[in-house]
Amino acid sequence: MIDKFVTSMEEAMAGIRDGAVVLLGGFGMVGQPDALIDGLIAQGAKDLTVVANNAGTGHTGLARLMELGRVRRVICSFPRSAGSVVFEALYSAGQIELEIVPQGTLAERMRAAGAGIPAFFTPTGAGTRLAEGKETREFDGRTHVLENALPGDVALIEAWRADRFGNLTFRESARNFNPIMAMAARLTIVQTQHAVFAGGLHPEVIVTPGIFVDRVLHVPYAMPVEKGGENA
Amino acid sequence: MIDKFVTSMEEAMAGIRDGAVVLLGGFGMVGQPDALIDGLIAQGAKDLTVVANNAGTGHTGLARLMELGRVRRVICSFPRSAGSVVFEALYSAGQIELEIVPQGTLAERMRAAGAGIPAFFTPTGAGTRLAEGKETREFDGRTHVLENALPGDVALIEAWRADRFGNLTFRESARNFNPIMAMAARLTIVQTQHAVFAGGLHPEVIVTPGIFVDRVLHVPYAMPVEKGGENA
Amino acid sequence: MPDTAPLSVMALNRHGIAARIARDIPEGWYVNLGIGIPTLVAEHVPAEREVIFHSENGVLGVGPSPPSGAVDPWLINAGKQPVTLRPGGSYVHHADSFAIIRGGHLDLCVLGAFEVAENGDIANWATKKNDAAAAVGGAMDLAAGARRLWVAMEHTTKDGMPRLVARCTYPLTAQGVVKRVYTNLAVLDVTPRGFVVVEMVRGLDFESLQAQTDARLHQAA
Amino acid sequence: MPDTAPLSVMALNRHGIAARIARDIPEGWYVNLGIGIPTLVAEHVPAEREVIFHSENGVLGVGPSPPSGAVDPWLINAGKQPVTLRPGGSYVHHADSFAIIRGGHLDLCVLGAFEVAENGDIANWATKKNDAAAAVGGAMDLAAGARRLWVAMEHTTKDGMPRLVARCTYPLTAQGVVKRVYTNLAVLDVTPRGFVVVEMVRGLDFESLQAQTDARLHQAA
Repeated sequence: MIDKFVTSMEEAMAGIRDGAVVLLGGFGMVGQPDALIDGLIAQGAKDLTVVANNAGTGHTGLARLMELGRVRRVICSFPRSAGSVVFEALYSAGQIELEIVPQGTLAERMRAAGAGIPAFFTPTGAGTRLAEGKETREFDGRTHVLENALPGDVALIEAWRADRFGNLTFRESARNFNPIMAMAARLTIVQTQHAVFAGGLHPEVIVTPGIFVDRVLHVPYAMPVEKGGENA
Repeated sequence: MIDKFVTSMEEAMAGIRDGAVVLLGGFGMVGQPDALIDGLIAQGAKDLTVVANNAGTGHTGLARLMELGRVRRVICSFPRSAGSVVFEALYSAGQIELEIVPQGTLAERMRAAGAGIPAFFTPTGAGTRLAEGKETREFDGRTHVLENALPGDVALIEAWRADRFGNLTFRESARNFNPIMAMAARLTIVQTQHAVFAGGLHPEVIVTPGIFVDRVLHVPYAMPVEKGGENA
Repeated sequence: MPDTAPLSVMALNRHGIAARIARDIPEGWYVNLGIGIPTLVAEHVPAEREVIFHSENGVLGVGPSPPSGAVDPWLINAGKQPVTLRPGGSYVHHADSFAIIRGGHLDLCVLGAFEVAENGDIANWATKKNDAAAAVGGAMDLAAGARRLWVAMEHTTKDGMPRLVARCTYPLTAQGVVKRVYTNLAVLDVTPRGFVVVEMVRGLDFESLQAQTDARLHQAA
Repeated sequence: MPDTAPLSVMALNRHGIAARIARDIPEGWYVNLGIGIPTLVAEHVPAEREVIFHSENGVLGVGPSPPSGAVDPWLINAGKQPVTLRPGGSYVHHADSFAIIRGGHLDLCVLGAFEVAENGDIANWATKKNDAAAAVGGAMDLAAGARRLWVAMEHTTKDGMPRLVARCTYPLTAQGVVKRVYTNLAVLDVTPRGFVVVEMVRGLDFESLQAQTDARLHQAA
């Protein structure tokens, strides 16, 4: 019987290696896999490249992972925000690398990785600092930038409901980066609020089919607002 | 009040011009907008480029449109099948142009058009006849082919449920090309089996948001199997 | 009549700019509003005029902020503020959300800016020329992708420096994309000839507006 | 023992080939089955072994054909045949369905073929060299995209011409992608040295197999 549920955080984190490219779902606090990020902190992998929309806030979660010196490089669209104190300090000290990617390009690069598209042209960023050094080409008289797929070794994502096949739904705006990160990583690990029986998700409403999911950990009733406060 | 429902086929077909690129949804009979294709036949636009998975079967629908000499060019993945007699005759007589595109490339080219991506690299077709004359590039030691977006002037698609905002759901495998064609066309016209009140579709289960839809015609209870018989 | 004392200039405040923009948004448009003044625009669209607001984080049909007791923690906008969903709203993932943006499906995006140039260039993300860690978010996608880009901003900086310029000096967000600028002093179209003044606030004359503008202004034909 | 009469060759029929393939598919794999012999493979996977079948038209979790009275007209597979959906199944649109294929998410695709070459090339879509209207469907995407490509086919044509060849003569579907071939006579791996015989049907010897094969065969080390 296929059963992607794991019963411990250790099992969920097994095999994440030093140097891994880790995709972290969520936008702000919403849809962010907080328990799994804490699990990654405990697991110990280092020299990580983290792909996320933000560069962490406060001193928990991704910020804590960075504070522990475990993150070599951040790829994100929104590094600097009110609470990004850890990132700011590391970045000023030259202790962390940063790649800023426009948010839509970030999303599309991961979707491309999941879809077997190694590169694509986009109008976003053409003629700006973020396109410097990149190949460009005109289409219909407009400059476009060639962007590469961004695959992950691991994705940590949050779902609302999951079944043993790894089928997922998301709640409202907690969908955000989670489905595309699930596609883009070789190993996709999910924390879900609700675990449902096989067949408990209607086939038409499944957003992420289990083919994109490797492990599911049931972490009920995490409220995104509880950790609120920043407006990154 | 936003209301994308139209009440007549004439209204649904208004403004489709000679020379238009028309995307036709469906895979086999399933999810095929038969009523709208009949409406297009009645409407009279000619010199059309039709994008569909097949090149029509029997003497109805797309095959009828071709038989009337209204289709200049077909872009599809599966032109030759048991019932494709009209296409076969026109093609042998040199009276219709054909562009064969691998099915996944066909889908991705339309998705790209809808997503503002003018071109992308794909491994599909590399080293085959369908890549002849196309730009190629190596990624990770593997040859990839550059493919262009395929936008439509018009998309004719079939949905299961629709509301006045143009939000759509599809039934089972009738989803197929319909959502991506809706994204890829400047004018997207929908026939829906069911019309529901505003807010009658749960926000989490809407597959095609109304932003991709221009007009909706309520055509209840068309059964895909009734027209069955071919196995194209 | 013979009174020659200058009328006082009725400069708009932030809500005034937002309300002015709202007047120009017809029913049925799909609109993305940036952070700052643009966010206020939604409040000024009359409830009976259906405009569908999009947020980069995958929300179509964004409604007003909820009352404080009724916040849904899973429903935020791109500015991370709690919002509501209107009937007919829906959710998409980030790749689809930016397909909406990049694919030209938004009728309008309204952004704030540091500078807009007469060639339609916009600079709105990096405040310092060599801030390598500036946060771009979805600004470049929105600027490049929306069918129409309007900018809402103060006509000058707090120090009185012009923000409508011949050429942008801050790092660009996108090239040649701005169609219209709404400031506290005027509404200006970006045309092949440069900025054309569509209207000015009461009490302001063209010369005074030009004096607060780096780029050369043109009067509507 | 001293009986030297040759054993008769126990060539497999279509279901025999399908059953042989089914033996090699472990629980939990995501598998796409092409038209012809590959379609039969699903029937030979024991019901208690969960294998998830994908169909190009956006179905994950394809189940067996429905009884004739219970056909759901909206649920077909890529061969346009009515199918059912297993618990845990789901639907995606065509772009997502081919993202699954091209993105390397399928553990296995089994296709039929006209020819397979010792370098892993496959020809399975155009029967004539200059048939400009041949129907490719999803074959090229599947061949290029699946993590493993296995081919199921008769070892020779009806006229006895070899189909395992040094170089394909029919138009290619994809280059260098076939990992394994299951025929009515043998199972062969495609390796850097060429075809390696993994097993043969009872009564067949290596020389006889080689005689029916254009490419040079290798014995497993």
